[in-house]
Amino acid sequence: MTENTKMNEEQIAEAINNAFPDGITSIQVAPRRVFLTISKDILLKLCTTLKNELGFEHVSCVCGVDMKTHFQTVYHISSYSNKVVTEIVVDNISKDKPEVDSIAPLWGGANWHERETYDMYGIIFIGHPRLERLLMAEDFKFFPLRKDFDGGRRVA
Amino acid sequence: MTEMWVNMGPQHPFNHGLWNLRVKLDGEKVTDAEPVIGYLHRGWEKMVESRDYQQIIPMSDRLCYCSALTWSHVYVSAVENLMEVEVPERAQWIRVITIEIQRLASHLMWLAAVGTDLGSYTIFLYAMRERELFLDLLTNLTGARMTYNYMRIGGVRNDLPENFERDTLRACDLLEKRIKGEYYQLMDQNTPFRMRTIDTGVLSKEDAMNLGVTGPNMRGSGVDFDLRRDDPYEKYDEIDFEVCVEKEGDSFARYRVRMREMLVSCDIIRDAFKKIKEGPVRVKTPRNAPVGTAFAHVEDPRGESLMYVMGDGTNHPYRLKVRSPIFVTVSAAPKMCIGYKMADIPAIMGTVDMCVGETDR
Amino acid sequence: MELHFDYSGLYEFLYSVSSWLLWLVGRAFEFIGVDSDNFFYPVRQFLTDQQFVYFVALILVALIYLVAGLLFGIQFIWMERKFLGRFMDRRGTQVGFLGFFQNFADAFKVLLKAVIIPKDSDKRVYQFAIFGILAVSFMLLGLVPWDNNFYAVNVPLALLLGLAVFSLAPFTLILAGWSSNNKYTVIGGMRGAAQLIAYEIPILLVVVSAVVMTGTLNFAEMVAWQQNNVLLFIPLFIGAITFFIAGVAESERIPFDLPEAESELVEGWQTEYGSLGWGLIMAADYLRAYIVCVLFSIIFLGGWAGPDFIPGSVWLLTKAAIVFFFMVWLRAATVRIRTDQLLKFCWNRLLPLAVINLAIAVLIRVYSVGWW
Amino acid sequence: MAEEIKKRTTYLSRGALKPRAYVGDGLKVTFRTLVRTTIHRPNTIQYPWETLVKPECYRGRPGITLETCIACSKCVKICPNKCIEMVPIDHPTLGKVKRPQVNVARCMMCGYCAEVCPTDAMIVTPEFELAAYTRSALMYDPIKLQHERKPGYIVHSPMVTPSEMKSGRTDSHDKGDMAIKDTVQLDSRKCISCARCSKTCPVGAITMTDTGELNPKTNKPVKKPVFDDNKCVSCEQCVDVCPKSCLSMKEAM
Repeated sequence: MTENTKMNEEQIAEAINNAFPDGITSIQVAPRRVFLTISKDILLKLCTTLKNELGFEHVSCVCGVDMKTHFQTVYHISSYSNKVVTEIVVDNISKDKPEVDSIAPLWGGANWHERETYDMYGIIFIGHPRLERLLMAEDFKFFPLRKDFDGGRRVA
Repeated sequence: MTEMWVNMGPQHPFNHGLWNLRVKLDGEKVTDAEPVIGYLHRGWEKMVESRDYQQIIPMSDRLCYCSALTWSHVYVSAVENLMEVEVPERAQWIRVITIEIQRLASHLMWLAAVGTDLGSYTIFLYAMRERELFLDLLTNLTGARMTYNYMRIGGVRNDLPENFERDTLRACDLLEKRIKGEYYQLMDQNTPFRMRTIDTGVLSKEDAMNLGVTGPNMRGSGVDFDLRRDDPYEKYDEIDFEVCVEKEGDSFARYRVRMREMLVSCDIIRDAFKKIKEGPVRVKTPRNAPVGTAFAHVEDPRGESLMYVMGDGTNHPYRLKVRSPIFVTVSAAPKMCIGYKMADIPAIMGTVDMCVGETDR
Repeated sequence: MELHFDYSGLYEFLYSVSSWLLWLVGRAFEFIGVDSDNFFYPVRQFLTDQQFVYFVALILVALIYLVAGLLFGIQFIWMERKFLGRFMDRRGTQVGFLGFFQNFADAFKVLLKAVIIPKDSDKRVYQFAIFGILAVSFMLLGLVPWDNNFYAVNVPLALLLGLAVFSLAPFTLILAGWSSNNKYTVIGGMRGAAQLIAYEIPILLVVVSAVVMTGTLNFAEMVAWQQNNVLLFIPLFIGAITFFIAGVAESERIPFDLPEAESELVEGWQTEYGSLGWGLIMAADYLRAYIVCVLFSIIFLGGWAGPDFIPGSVWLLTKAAIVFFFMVWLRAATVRIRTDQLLKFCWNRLLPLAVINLAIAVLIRVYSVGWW
Repeated sequence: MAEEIKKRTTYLSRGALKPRAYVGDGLKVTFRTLVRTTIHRPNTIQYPWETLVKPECYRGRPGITLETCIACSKCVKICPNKCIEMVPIDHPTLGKVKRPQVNVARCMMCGYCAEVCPTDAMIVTPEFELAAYTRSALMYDPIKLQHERKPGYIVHSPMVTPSEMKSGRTDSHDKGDMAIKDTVQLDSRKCISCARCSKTCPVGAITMTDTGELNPKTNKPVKKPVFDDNKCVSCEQCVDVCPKSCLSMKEAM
């Protein structure tokens, strides 16, 4: 981690802002929270700066959302030193080619979360060390958490 | 000797619940480990999307059988953040007290499991005997022994029964006497227990943070971080308590962290009872949640549990993601188990306090 | 060398019983009208022959020892379950008087279970292993006398023969583990054998020190020596503790329980044994614990020596029960240790203690330092 | 305060933990328990003969009192596992009426049906020994569901409205209180005064009153429903049955 000065959420928000002037669509700040909505392509660069410069050591959660027209992936990354949690929403991932950069190489904690998101939604994480199904059976052909998957009947 | 893949299979006496640790053995030493989960997958997140907000509360109790209250609390506070509901004072204090009682019951269940894994059945029965005290307290309060359905969006279901405070303080005093007396002598002072747990399953501080291991397992490796103190929710910012941290990161450190955490929980309960005031315990909340997203994360007895809820204006949640602490700790299990003997795995995975219900959801 | 068998009181009694039995058989033949004088003369001659009656008496003794052995095994199981219950703040078994008949119920249940033999395990060795374990335990039981004149056989080198038989156990463990054709049981069998062999050496050394003190290898003379001089427990205290700990390891009980540890190896080498096989193995386990307790009380606590208002054998049994109480107590209080720690504990801790104890015994014997 | 706590718990940290005897302390603890449990009784409860003392609010299967039930089917809507169903029975005094039938096999004993029941007819009984030989035996029909009432069985979850809470109100409203009751709103333009809502209302809180105008085609007086908020139990049956869906619930905030 860089200098161990404690940065509160405003400083972190500005640091992110001037580091990535274009890719960020919206940014809000709340006590100990930073909410970001970004586009797909700057995700990996943003995560590396978060990890190296801003001292975010822990990925709390990676989850996918099926917005019927497109996919979304939501990252909660928290920092122990600054005691801040950033929520990054990667919006409009196209439905026919759902691909996002994987942040598993940066944080080991995201490994299984991304595998589960792939298992449930079919979002492919590029660069993930071992992207396979985690909870469902290996030969399960559907992605259960998608909105079009009707849970009420028996599937092969 | 050729490498031998041994399945410490889904149905194996050492693991609590259905998960499989495939272990590659070179003689006695573990050279590779690969956890396989999914045997208990109930499709919780898909079921949730067809129920309304109040009907999910009893379902969130059933995520992990030994810490039902903390799970329904994280769900309820996530929905409260979504609806911007302001919970009355007394309800927040009652939540702090019941969560700490639930933490004690969960840690005692863990202590019983560690005992049986390593072969001492007496500690199982002692821990279960103490746990009964706290289950009786919660039965008087909520009406059920383990699946409480006590938390409501905007407060709690009912107020404390009479002399609940007296019983709780008595139970805490007895538990503290027992921890410092019987358990301390039976487990800490027992050399075979120390031989089995010291320097087994060492998890360094960087690994703990990077791999996403949280809670007592992380504090056992020296990371001084506790959501109750560093990101306070409910009334934890008005309570001054000590976060127990151990530096060594082996199974004994994790064991020590949880034993001291039980003592600290007793102090928190005593402190909370001093500061609780009269007042309403539940506020009326709207039936439909606004469009938008919110999340809440709390200090579960096993780590950081987080719920991310997305509302779409109806009374059904559009998406409800559950982050279970043990789901991530199991992904870090190979890092803890490689290099140790096969007979160490129960000691390592025992002190990690597995709960497969919340892992597979 | 002229083999001199002096038969104890048990034999006179059984000799008369078997001769009465054979007389009964003869009466039965006469009753069905067989003229015993001419046609059946050789049969009658055979029935009343000295050697044959003695042979039937020997079988009756073996029968008595079998029943007594299993009864002691069951009594010790009952003691363990009751004491463990009370150590753990719960009730032990509750079937029958003070829970004693629970074990008979378990025995019958075990008899009723289906015998399942693993598919491609080699059948004969699989079954032989059970009888191997049982034979080892019962052979030793036969050697140990219960009273001055109540014993099956009173061989001068009884202790030596006993320990030789005792060291057969690891062999049967490996057989059981190997023949069950299961990955876990092979590991369990190896570990069990390693543990038993390792823990026999401290036992041998301690027994040697006892023999140095008392000068005999025969149980009766050892007890007689202790009656005249002092219980061996006092001078050879270190030896007694070593013998006790090694005995706990020999009978695979909790602190040294790893070969059949359920948490790692799923019952170790016993995994594939089904109904009666498993029942007999469990009875053999408790029988081995009983033998260790009896040996301990004979060598160190002066077996059947005790004030006369209680018969000698009852003294022996109470002392064995007290020693077993300590075993159960140890089981309630501690945790299982790993195989390599277990072997390291044996070589680094128990062996030096046994050698020190031997040195003490030699010192006392040679310079008669003691007060007797 | 923190130092004082730190002093109390650090003595347990690993450094101060040199074990004195190998297993000595464990033996001491277990022997003390042995003595204590032989003198006093051990901790076990002999279940069929002695049972745990259960508090009155213990949540077992739901129970009902047929007389006070008004068949408003609020419990049917709230049940997460959809175990409850309205079933017609012929009651000696009330004649043919609909009463809830609970499928106890699916019931997860969450107590919601007793919590929302406006007249406290549905209660939570501490009965949990529900073993039965057939699955249909677990389908408790209203007669079998009856259970004697005790004060502890009735479930009340008193609430307070957010506005009152901000103004610092301490006591909270009980179940039927007007302050926290959701009332029914009528959108009179869409209402075709078919009077279905007044027929389905279990408590008869809806009365059709003529509003003075005449129906241009049939020149009969037009009647519109009027809601008596005191009687209403906000069970939303009228909202569901209205063909033009012109009824909606206004939540008391």
